[in-house]
Amino acid sequence: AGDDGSGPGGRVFAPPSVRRLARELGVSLESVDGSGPSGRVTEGDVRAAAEDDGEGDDGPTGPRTVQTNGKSATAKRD
Amino acid sequence: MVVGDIATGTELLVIGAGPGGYVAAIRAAQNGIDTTLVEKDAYGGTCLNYGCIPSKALITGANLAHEAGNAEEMGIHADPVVDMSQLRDWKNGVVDQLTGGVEKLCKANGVNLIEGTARFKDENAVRIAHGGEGQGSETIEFEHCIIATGSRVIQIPGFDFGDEPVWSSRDALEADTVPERLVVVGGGYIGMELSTTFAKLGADVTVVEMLDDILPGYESDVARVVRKRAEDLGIDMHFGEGASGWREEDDGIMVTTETEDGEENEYRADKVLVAVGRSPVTDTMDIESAGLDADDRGFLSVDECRRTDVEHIYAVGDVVEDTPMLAHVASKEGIVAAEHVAGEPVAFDSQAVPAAVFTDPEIGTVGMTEADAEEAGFTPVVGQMPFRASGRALTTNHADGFVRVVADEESGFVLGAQIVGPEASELIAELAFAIEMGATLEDVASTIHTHPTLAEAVMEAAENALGQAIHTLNR
Amino acid sequence: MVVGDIATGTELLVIGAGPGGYVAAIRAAQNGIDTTLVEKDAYGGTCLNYGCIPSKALITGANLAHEAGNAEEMGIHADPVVDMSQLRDWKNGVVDQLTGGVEKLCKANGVNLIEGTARFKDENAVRIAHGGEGQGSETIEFEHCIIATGSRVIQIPGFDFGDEPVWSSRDALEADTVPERLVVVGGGYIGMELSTTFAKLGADVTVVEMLDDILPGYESDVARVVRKRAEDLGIDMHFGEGASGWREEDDGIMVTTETEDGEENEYRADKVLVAVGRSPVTDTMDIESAGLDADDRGFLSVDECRRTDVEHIYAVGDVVEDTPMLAHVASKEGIVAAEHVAGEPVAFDSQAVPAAVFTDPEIGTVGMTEADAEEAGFTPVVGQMPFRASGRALTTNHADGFVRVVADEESGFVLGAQIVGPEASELIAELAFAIEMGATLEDVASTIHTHPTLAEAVMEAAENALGQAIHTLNR
Ligand SMILES: Cc1cc2nc3c(=O)[nH]c(=O)nc-3n(C[C@H](O)[C@H](O)[C@H](O)COP(=O)(O)OP(=O)(O)OC[C@H]3O[C@@H](n4cnc5c(N)ncnc54)[C@H](O)[C@@H]3O)c2cc1C
Ligand SMILES: Cc1cc2nc3c(=O)[nH]c(=O)nc-3n(C[C@H](O)[C@H](O)[C@H](O)COP(=O)(O)OP(=O)(O)OC[C@H]3O[C@@H](n4cnc5c(N)ncnc54)[C@H](O)[C@@H]3O)c2cc1C
Repeated sequence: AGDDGSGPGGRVFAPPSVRRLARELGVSLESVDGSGPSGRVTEGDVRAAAEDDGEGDDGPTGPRTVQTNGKSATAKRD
Repeated sequence: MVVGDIATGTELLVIGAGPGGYVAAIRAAQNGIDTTLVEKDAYGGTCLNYGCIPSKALITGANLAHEAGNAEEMGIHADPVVDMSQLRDWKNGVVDQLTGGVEKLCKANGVNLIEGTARFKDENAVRIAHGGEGQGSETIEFEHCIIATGSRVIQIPGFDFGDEPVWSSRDALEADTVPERLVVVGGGYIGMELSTTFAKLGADVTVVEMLDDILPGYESDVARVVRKRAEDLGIDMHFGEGASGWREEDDGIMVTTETEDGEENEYRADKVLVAVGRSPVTDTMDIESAGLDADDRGFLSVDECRRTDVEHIYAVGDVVEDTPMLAHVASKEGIVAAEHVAGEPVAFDSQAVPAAVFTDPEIGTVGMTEADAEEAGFTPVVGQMPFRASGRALTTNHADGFVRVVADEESGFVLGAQIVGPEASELIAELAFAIEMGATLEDVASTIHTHPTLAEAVMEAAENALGQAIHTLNR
Repeated sequence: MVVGDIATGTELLVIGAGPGGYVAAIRAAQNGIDTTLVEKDAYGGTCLNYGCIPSKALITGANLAHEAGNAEEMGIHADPVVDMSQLRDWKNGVVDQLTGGVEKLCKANGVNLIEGTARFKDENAVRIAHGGEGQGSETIEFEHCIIATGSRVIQIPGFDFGDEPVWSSRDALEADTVPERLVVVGGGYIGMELSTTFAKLGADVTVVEMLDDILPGYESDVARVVRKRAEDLGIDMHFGEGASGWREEDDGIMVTTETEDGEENEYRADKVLVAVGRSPVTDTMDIESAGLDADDRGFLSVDECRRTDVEHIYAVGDVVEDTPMLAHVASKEGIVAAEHVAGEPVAFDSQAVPAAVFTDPEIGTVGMTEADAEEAGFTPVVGQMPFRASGRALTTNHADGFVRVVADEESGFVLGAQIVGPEASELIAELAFAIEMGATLEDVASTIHTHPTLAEAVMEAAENALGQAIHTLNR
């Protein structure tokens, strides 16, 4: 395991809430240096990485439905 | 939302109301999605009606009767008589309460419920045939769909579930008498749970398993604890034999088996329970019309959000390739799919999936074994705590088994755990949570655990991995 | 290390081999400290000999007999007879196994064991009087000392434990017959555990409590679940009454009580159990000679490493001011003190101490209640899951009670939990761990929990706090 909290196979050690936050902010966990014990990635680490990225809040990546006359389309949330 | 006059429309259609489907439907509705749930049989699916719930209810009854009848050592003298049809009625009452609850919860969350069998018309519509004669059918158009049609029991040549002496797990759970002699084909978790249950209820049980141990997939020292106890309960286990057929006899039936080198054996019985596995239900609803294709075993492949190859159609639960066929996996996948439909940044990213076997004693496992960890490139360190050194285990008179924790030596991160022993199904929760949290051995070891509890054994196993257990010797 | 020829020396002297002392001694020895443990009575202290362990063993027996005798609903017909002296013998066997284990573990870790009663000579030496006649005494000099002398039961005016009908908890645990009528003075956790046990074993139990509810210190909705069940078991509870005395009658005894406004009541009984609390044992070993001073109730004050005012003398367990008098607290304090002696950077920094009550149903609590959280300045959010909505609880036929999780609304950090219901003592472990980890509601809620388990209710309570429970309605 490296200092960045990733183990063999690139496994990253971070709590579920942090993993979700990373997805929400568009941060790749593998690229974050974890500051927690043994390199565990914390909420603060992810927020800092998001700011460093400059891109900040990328928004969620899931689809959202937009209705058009009973037909549907899938759009990215903005 | 009515589309034209022949079809109704829904934002999300969920097919199948098992723990995958009903949980998905409720979560979607909670997220403001107009959701329709279609079920052809019973709310709660296999799990509530023919699986997890009825089996655990019977296990409770069998355990209580058996324990009370075998506690002379503790000064308890009883000779319990079990009225199997009453036990079944009680079990059915539990099932009814829960399935009724599921229906109510769906409605309270605003899910539209439809009874019937769904088949795809195309990739945006299903045709639903209502049950019962002359009930007709209707078309529903959807923007998104979640397939949660679950699984069915596998039949093997020579054993037709239509024949009265041949039981599926569902038949076993419906029994209103205890067969005198029961042959169980298959020593997997369902076979072993039911073997134990019927042995405790008084049946003479014989297990026939093709492989060379019960509970394939579990480590041998874990399986051994259960096998030893099964032996003590008088369960007769035969390995390396496949069941080949059965015939009527004057007195009951005769089940025949065959070894790899063609040797035949025969076992007298009154019933034969075939529990060799389950296969996904994806072949009865024209998935091709929706542009979908199952693998050769019938499973659907999905991405981390549980989307199939057709982006707006998701699949969750027993129909999904690669994840274990377990109720809590189905529910988690249902939640992920539903939230993804609602635009949430979700993924099925669980680090480890816990699993339990409700044998005697129970098994609870999560994440990696020592061998898994090695294979994945970690240098594993392992800690163990036998329940016979646990004060709480001794006071409950159930002290077989152990807690084992597997961690990465360098970082201390917990990677997995294997528990066999009292309440293993509950104890695994803390370690599953530890793995999700990215916790270390030290985190587990330095958390105060209530005395006297079985959970202390979790802490002691972590201490043991650190070379500093108090209640067991450190190696 | 021999100092002169009259005294032996030791790096660390631990006084008292309860869960505070023996754990401290083992951990110190593991850290390479030359450690001597002195005990005047029995290895394992109150906990293993007269407390946690024997009480839980009897509870197991009482539960099994009671459940088996009351399961007609499940089709189980039994009329268990309990041979109380056999049950006691089994319980004693469990105790012996564990106390023998403690002795072996101490030796295996290299702890020097001495039997005798220690008194301070000065701040670097004790005199140890060996038990038994003519066994003499010895002086031991130490560099560090850990006081772990525990507690004794409190006596109240009018009730002398020397009198045969007056029971301490220890006498109750030694009983070899079940009294027909038992009056229990004190509705705290020890009183309620023993009331429940004896009621299930067939006694007519009356509880007399000075305050206005059982289980003072617990929230009223938690206590209510236990009180209702106690009522169902036929336990007669009287609040606002203090026991004032007892007298012999033709047939047994008569216990008298008094209310605040002087009203008197009388209860017929065969035994009266007085369980009104315990006080620290610090008055029998000349602590003044070591320069120590206890508070007016006998407790010693300590710093975060468990050092007393005399820097090289530590105190752990029931003698310590301000921490709850519980075995697992004693053990944790013992570990902290031992590691501090060994120069480790430790502190008693636990965020929350779990506690369990082994009534019917059990209670498990940890950290803050909603009111505590408010008082501490948080804006608490609370989530609850009733066990009657839990599939696992229904299948065990124990569905009273609930799981409640308290968290900080803004950050989501879990602050506390209250569980009353089946296996509450075990279920609290995951939430205690969550608090220690600084986990959020989302962390708990999004961890997969095995189905069907009671632990799912923990997850659902967290989901409920987030407004998105599946199996209970969200408020
Ligand atoms: C005896 C036994 C014991 C078990 N014990 C456990 C256990 O302890 N723990 C555990 O985790 N798992 C256990 N399982 C497995 C568990 O039951 C399954 O993993 C779980 O039910 C899968 O959920 P699901 O939602 O994917 O499918 P299912 O529960 O199978 O539900 C699918 C639903 O879809 C409906 N359906 C199918 N096709 C259509 C259609 N075309 N139109 C409309 N409706 C349709 C079905 O009627 C069914 O109700 C057990 C299984 C068995 C058999
Ligand atoms: C009926 C009952 C049930 C309980 N149930 C629980 C429970 O379920 N969970 C829980 O956490 N707690 C429970 N407790 C409380 C628990 O027993 C105590 O908190 C715990 O034992 C405290 O540990 P200790 O090491 O501080 O002291 P003790 O266990 O009291 O040990 C102190 C030891 O010091 C010895 N000693 C005293 N003075 C000297 C001396 N001068 N020289 C040499 N030796 C000396 C004593 O003989 C004794 O062995 C229960 C208590 C009772 C009475």
